[in-house]
Amino acid sequence: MSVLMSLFSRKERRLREAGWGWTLFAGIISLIYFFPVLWIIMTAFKTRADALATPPVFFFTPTLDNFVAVFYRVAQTGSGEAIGTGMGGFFFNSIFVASAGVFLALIIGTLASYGFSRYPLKGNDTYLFVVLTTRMLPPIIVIIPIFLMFRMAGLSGSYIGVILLYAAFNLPFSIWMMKSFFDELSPDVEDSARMDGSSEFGVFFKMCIPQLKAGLAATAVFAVILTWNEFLFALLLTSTDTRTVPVAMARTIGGEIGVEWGLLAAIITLFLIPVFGVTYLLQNHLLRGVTFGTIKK
Amino acid sequence: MKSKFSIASALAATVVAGALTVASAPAVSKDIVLNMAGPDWGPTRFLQEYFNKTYKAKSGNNVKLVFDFIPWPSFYDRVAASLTSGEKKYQMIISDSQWIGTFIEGGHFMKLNKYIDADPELQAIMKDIHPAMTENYSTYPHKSKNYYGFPQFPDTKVTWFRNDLFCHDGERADFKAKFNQVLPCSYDEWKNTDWDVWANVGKFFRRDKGAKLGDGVAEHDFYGVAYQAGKVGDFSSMQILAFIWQHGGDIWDEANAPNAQAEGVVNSAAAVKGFQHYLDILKYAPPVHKTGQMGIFAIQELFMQGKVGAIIDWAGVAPPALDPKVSKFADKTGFAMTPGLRKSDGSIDRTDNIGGQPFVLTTWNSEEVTKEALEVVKWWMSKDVQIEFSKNGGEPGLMSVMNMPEYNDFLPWNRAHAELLQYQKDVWHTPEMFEMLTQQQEEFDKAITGQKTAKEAMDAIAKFQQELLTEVGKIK
Amino acid sequence: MSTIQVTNLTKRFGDMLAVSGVDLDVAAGEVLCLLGPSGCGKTTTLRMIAGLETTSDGEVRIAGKRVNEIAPSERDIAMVFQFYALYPSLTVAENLGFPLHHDKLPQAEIDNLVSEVARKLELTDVLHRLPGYLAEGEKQRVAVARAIIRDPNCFLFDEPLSRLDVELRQTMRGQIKEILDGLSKATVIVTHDQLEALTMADRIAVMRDGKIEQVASPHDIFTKPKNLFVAGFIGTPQMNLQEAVLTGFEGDKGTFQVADQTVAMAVDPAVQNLDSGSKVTLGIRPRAYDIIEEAAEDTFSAEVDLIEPMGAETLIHMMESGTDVRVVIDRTVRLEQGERVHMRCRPEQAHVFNTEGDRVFS
Amino acid sequence: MRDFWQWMFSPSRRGPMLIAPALIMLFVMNIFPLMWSFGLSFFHYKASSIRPPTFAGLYYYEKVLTDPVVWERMQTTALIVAMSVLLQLVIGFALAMMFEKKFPLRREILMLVLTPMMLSFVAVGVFFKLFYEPTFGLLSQAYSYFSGEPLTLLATQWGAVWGIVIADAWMWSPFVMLLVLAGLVSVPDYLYEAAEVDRASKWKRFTTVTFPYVRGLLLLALLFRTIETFKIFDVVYLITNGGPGTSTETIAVYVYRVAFQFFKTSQSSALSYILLFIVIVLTNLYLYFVKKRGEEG
Amino acid sequence: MSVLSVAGLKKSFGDIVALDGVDLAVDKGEFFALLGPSASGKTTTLRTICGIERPDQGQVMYEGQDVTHAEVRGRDIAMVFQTFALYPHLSIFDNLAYPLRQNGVSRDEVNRRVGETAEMLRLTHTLDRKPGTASGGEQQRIAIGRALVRRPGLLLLDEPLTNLDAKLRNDTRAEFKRLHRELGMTIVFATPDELEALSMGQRIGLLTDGKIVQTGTPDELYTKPKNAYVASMVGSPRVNLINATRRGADAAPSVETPFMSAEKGPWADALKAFPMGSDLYFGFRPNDIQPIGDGQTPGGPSFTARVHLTEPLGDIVILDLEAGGAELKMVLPEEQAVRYSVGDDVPVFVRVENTHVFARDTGTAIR
Repeated sequence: MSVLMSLFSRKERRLREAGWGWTLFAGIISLIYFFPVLWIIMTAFKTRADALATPPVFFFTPTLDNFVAVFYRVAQTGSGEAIGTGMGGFFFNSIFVASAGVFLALIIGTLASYGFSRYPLKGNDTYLFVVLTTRMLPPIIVIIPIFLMFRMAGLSGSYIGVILLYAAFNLPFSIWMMKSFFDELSPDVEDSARMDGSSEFGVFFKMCIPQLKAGLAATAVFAVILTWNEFLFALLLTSTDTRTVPVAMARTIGGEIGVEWGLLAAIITLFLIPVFGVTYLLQNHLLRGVTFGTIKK
Repeated sequence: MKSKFSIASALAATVVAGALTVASAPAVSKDIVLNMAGPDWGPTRFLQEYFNKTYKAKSGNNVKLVFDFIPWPSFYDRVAASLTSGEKKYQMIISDSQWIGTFIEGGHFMKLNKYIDADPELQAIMKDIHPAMTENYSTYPHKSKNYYGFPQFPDTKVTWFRNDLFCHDGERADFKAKFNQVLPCSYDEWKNTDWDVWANVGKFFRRDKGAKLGDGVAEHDFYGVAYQAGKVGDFSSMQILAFIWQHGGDIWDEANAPNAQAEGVVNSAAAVKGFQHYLDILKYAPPVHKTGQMGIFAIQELFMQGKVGAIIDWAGVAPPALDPKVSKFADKTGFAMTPGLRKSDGSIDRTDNIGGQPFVLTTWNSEEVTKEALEVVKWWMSKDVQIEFSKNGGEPGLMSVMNMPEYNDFLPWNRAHAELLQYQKDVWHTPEMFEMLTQQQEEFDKAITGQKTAKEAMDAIAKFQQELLTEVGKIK
Repeated sequence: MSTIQVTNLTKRFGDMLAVSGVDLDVAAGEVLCLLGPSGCGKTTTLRMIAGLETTSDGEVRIAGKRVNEIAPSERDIAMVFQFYALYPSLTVAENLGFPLHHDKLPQAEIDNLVSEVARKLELTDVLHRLPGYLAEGEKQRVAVARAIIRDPNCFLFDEPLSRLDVELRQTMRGQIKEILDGLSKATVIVTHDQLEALTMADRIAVMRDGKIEQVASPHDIFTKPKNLFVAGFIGTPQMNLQEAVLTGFEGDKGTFQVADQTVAMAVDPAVQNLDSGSKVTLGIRPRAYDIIEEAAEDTFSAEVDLIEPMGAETLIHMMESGTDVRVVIDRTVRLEQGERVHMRCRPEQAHVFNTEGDRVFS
Repeated sequence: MRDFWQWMFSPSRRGPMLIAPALIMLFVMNIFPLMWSFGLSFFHYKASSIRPPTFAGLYYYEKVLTDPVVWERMQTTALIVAMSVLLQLVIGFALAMMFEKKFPLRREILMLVLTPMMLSFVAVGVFFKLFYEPTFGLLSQAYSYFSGEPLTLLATQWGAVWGIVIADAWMWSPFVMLLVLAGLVSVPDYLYEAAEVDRASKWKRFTTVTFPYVRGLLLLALLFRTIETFKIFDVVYLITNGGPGTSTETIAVYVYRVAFQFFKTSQSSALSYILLFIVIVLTNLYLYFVKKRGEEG
Repeated sequence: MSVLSVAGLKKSFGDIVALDGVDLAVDKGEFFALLGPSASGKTTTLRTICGIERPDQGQVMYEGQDVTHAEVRGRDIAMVFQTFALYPHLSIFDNLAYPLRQNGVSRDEVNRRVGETAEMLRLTHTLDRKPGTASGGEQQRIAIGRALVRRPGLLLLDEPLTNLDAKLRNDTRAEFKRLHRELGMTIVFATPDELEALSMGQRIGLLTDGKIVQTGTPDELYTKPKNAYVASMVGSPRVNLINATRRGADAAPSVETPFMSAEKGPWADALKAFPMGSDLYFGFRPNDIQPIGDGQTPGGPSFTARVHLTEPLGDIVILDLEAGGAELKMVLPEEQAVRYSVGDDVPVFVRVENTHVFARDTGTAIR
């Protein structure tokens, strides 16, 4: 009752505070915006006939066949046995490669941003610019040289290669973002710890890192979002064993049959879950993250 | 460039050196791994699965065939990157027929003549392979006697049609009344179908939603015919070239380089006429053709969802049409030969562009690996394996299999496919083919989407090819 | 008439009662300070007057008109915010002219008013600057100038000096007071700093826990605190509040047992109505004690514990039976730590509070 | 050994030591390959050919800069970038205004809007192409429901451009929204209150209070998205493949063709470097505004 | 014997000169105040003493050793930052225990000493919480506790009271004094507030523009300021400084302002050396100016001033007066001040024995 009342009562004169009325409004707008995703998720539960039905169907009998098909297919030899599609392994690869790449970028990036923030060098701006430029590169420029380098180093097709590449890919972003977080930290705390007898390692790991948990989380979310769906490097630098989901996903868009709508939608849906979850959990840090520290309290 | 290269090598040297010592140490047991790049689809999965099940190397070596299954849409990118960067990862590669020239000239694909010459078994196989396949999948330069590949999955376009409509007595009578032609139903009726009939079919089956269709009414707007008209890959070219060839036009003849010309040949009046013919019939196709996105899967989808009566599409993507899970008309689908141009003598010219993929061996393999790879080739090209392959949705490359009486029963399109093989030609195999194909696809697309006339498009193609081929010295 | 009347003003945030039944009446030309510790509801009260917060109960009248349902922009008020609320993208001149745009004045007139108010607050030199480049004191003056540039019904100040340093605060106190004296508007100032309230207000309303404890002139608040809270809250150093027992009353003097000592003190006659033996709290300001040479029946003795020189005066902390007694003496009087001194409270400067904490007075 | 560590991490060396790992990684993974391909742009070289490279000087730069096809692709790219980024800014701003308010379930509803950003290009490309498809597509079905005619959106240049722009803007407006939202929430309440007390109109409140706080971030969004959209590839490739004809072929798609289909390695390198130059100019602009924003705050 | 001595410290940050030759000597057990306006170099001085900053020039001697370039962690010095610099991610207990654990103190000993310190600073009930939840006063006590827990030889406090509200500040001053008395520790603290310096510091070093202007006891600084600047920095309300000229006979110099004339001050002898007509400041504290009661003889130079503002502060009142175009302040007890209201003309006199004279060009006190 009180919910209903507040819906219609004169709104509180607090800025930026709105009631359930606004929830309704924003909910409708957001659902419209979300609709394509909703459609994809619905498609994951549809048979092919429902997926392509004209006029489109919104109410249908959901099927889990597509989700089964993500992981199993019927053998080609006609023996009728079910064969694993390896998709489970691709999911593992995606998670492993993305988290390891992001983790590595965060470690190296955090150290570097600490350096940039606390021990400014001459020409700091130049270094930071170079760092940023590498982020802005059209990736196509470096594909062939990287491919060659990896072959020479024996890294192509291995996990290490892709992880290193994703780490480098996320590094500029991590440095810029973490630097802005470091800039907001009071150096007094670090000096205090030094006076209390901390070593430099102690200062960094026991003082800075715990305080920057939120910042690290925000950076991680962004890096994960950017890495999670990476396609080109993953295609060229992985082999059957180390292939990631975005690449494997492509097999549903043209083999014997055009697009395996239900299957593709099922993979997209499953693949969305981890990154959606991470984003939801760390949502509060995201806003801070996108500002690149340009907003000071 | 050279120096940078070596710096990088030096940098990587320690790592690589470690890896190499392990890898190149003389193996006690002969484990031989054949890495094979292949698109991720049925015909390749069959190869892998059947190999795992049945293959035993005669040499006693422990031979493993390890497929790198790459999704079709990215297959070319991955293979091209691997080859041009010198990754040297694959011992065998499934190559699209047109790629051959590029990678042979790049030194990636291995010439097999000396092995064939030395091996009567291989000679027998080569003899048994359908000549359209040796010509289009194996030889380079075109029409030479240098052999490189073997058919993995030979493919042709066939006509897919709806039994319930084309063999419907009422519809047949109506068609007869309207056009004084036979609405094709039986194999032979289709065999006698030319583009005029095909166009009339398009006209005839254009039904609005709610109109009568067969035994019922059309639930949606319905169209009579469709064939490829897509900018992606080689889609429109595969159909348009058939028209051009049938009308007596031609593509630039690589076999006659440097004496052949593009201008005047490619945009000959016959070629323009052929293209125009294609465009005239295209207007009966579903509206997606206006976007230039009517690719092989678009027409397959339209057919399986019951939006179109008959299509011309690859046999390779036909199996789903028989699967009731994905096709609404799995039990009502028939296959037949493609229409062609009726010549003055009453016969029908069905010249068409071949599809499918050969597989090749790569140049960096050791003699031992090559030997084992050729053993695998022999196994694959053996009659038993080819029969088993055809029974499970594949197409054999061997005439001996195709000539078996039961072959026609393996799959409903087999008869048409085998009979159509004799008409197949292919586009150029030269390394410039990608540029030529891309530009040709763009120009075709402009005409298909109404930005240009057929003549303007053909002229632009000819001009571009003339310049390009002159620049690389293939035209004098 | 630009007055502010507030009756039974109440604000609930969920279950919390932030302001409860506040009544205020600010006359035209009067400056009222809302004074209290943080969280006492003074800012909420001010915001309700401004209309920035809805009222849960009660009424706000500005210039005689009920404004509860009226938006802040239509209440015709001017307000100085705690953080100044200068528009960061506008120059000082534009900031000052901002409130005038509503009246659609010609630009020339706006310019005139701006330069006039800028002169008044010594901002002429910084008119072209952006607020980001101003010193804290300048920002504060811009905020004040922006409020007084137009002719509103009333002025509201939210902690106007809290962000200035000691020195500036002293200067600005006087300056604001002078400016306000020249305008005959009802003004409400919220502050937690008693010095600000004492110097600037015509009347002070001391608030605690959403309620008004006392409303009176600065003088009365200081000399006649209504209860222990007001007594303890007002005055620096803090008033000495000593537990005592009333043992008798003679003439105008009451006798009290304080710690171990018995002291006779002149107190309000109403004290004699208390029962002998009542527990009371004696409230004596640090400056109300005189140090004297010899003990007498009206003196209290204690040991000097700590000496805090304050320049002209010295603050002495005495220790007696565990209570800290603060005495302010002239710097010329020299005492040593550990010395035992006697002190006498000046007449009428001793306040007696009963067990409820209310001052006993007639 | 201890001495060595002390020498390594002496105060004056701490900064460089912290930054070094990041710079090394960026050098190996980004800058070195970059220089490599930069070198290639001065040689006649085809990746598919075994012929050794020969020196070409500025031949390919001249060739690229005088190639009308390149300019045509540039124009197409500029058109798509301009439309898409503008649309992203408008939608992002509107969404941010909606989420600026606090309302029940805000966290959850916000996730709906953020999801498009987490999808892979394959998902967005393939499904938007389906939405536009004349027979099965939701959009054209909705259109034909009202007009009776099927919608062949991708049949014309403008239609195809819109098709790409809508998909891209849909995917990336949430990013702009996050940036703008970060700006909006940083506007202190008291400024809105002051403006209200000062009797400012809604428009005036927006221009003097809201906009100045968002302006900087909006510029960041504009530049960041411009740089990213400039590289637009996957969505174009999947939705229109550059068609009809060549009317939506962006420069990134063109570079891909030159490098990967025509194997004109030197030419694609030269073209890439011209792109990089443009990106660097944009990056500099971006940094300039970041800096300026920092000074303002 | 000085436990800490600092000589000729110089430090610049880019173009900004933070320290321009600071000299200091602090005795063992002393409570030393570093008084100065903001940006005068107080904080930099403290940071240089504890080693966070390296000086460009100069020397820091601590317990007889040159520690100018020693590492921070080796010095037996603790500092309480203005921001308190509490470890936000550690509980209050862990905050207090941190310095002990870093120095390898046993677990039992840590518990004991933290308990003791918490007890002393009334923090026992807060130990499980995070510093962020503590009130301003508690945070400050945590910061001090963390510094004290390891019993450093020298404790530096950087504006320890600035972040407290007015009321708490008054109470805390006395607490600090008691703490210092109990622990007998050497403490150097920086403050911009002269009241804090006067009330807490046993000695005060007045710092301005990176230099020490005067060092002395609170009494010395108040009664014998070296120059006009010191006089105006110490004492509240601020000293009245009136433009004046040297007049009178050579042997009996007088100081003349447009509205009064003074002679026989403590400066009389020294003033003889100044030529007639020299420009001077005549300085006297607001407490040293008094209304002339009915029938009272003025105890010094007298004049009539007009009240133009009264600032009641409870039991005392500051009266802003105006005389001969000069503005001055007078402090009166409330009961006396009520007699005057704005606009009144009041006859007043100045206690000449407490007056100061400064040369106007150099500001130096003439005494």
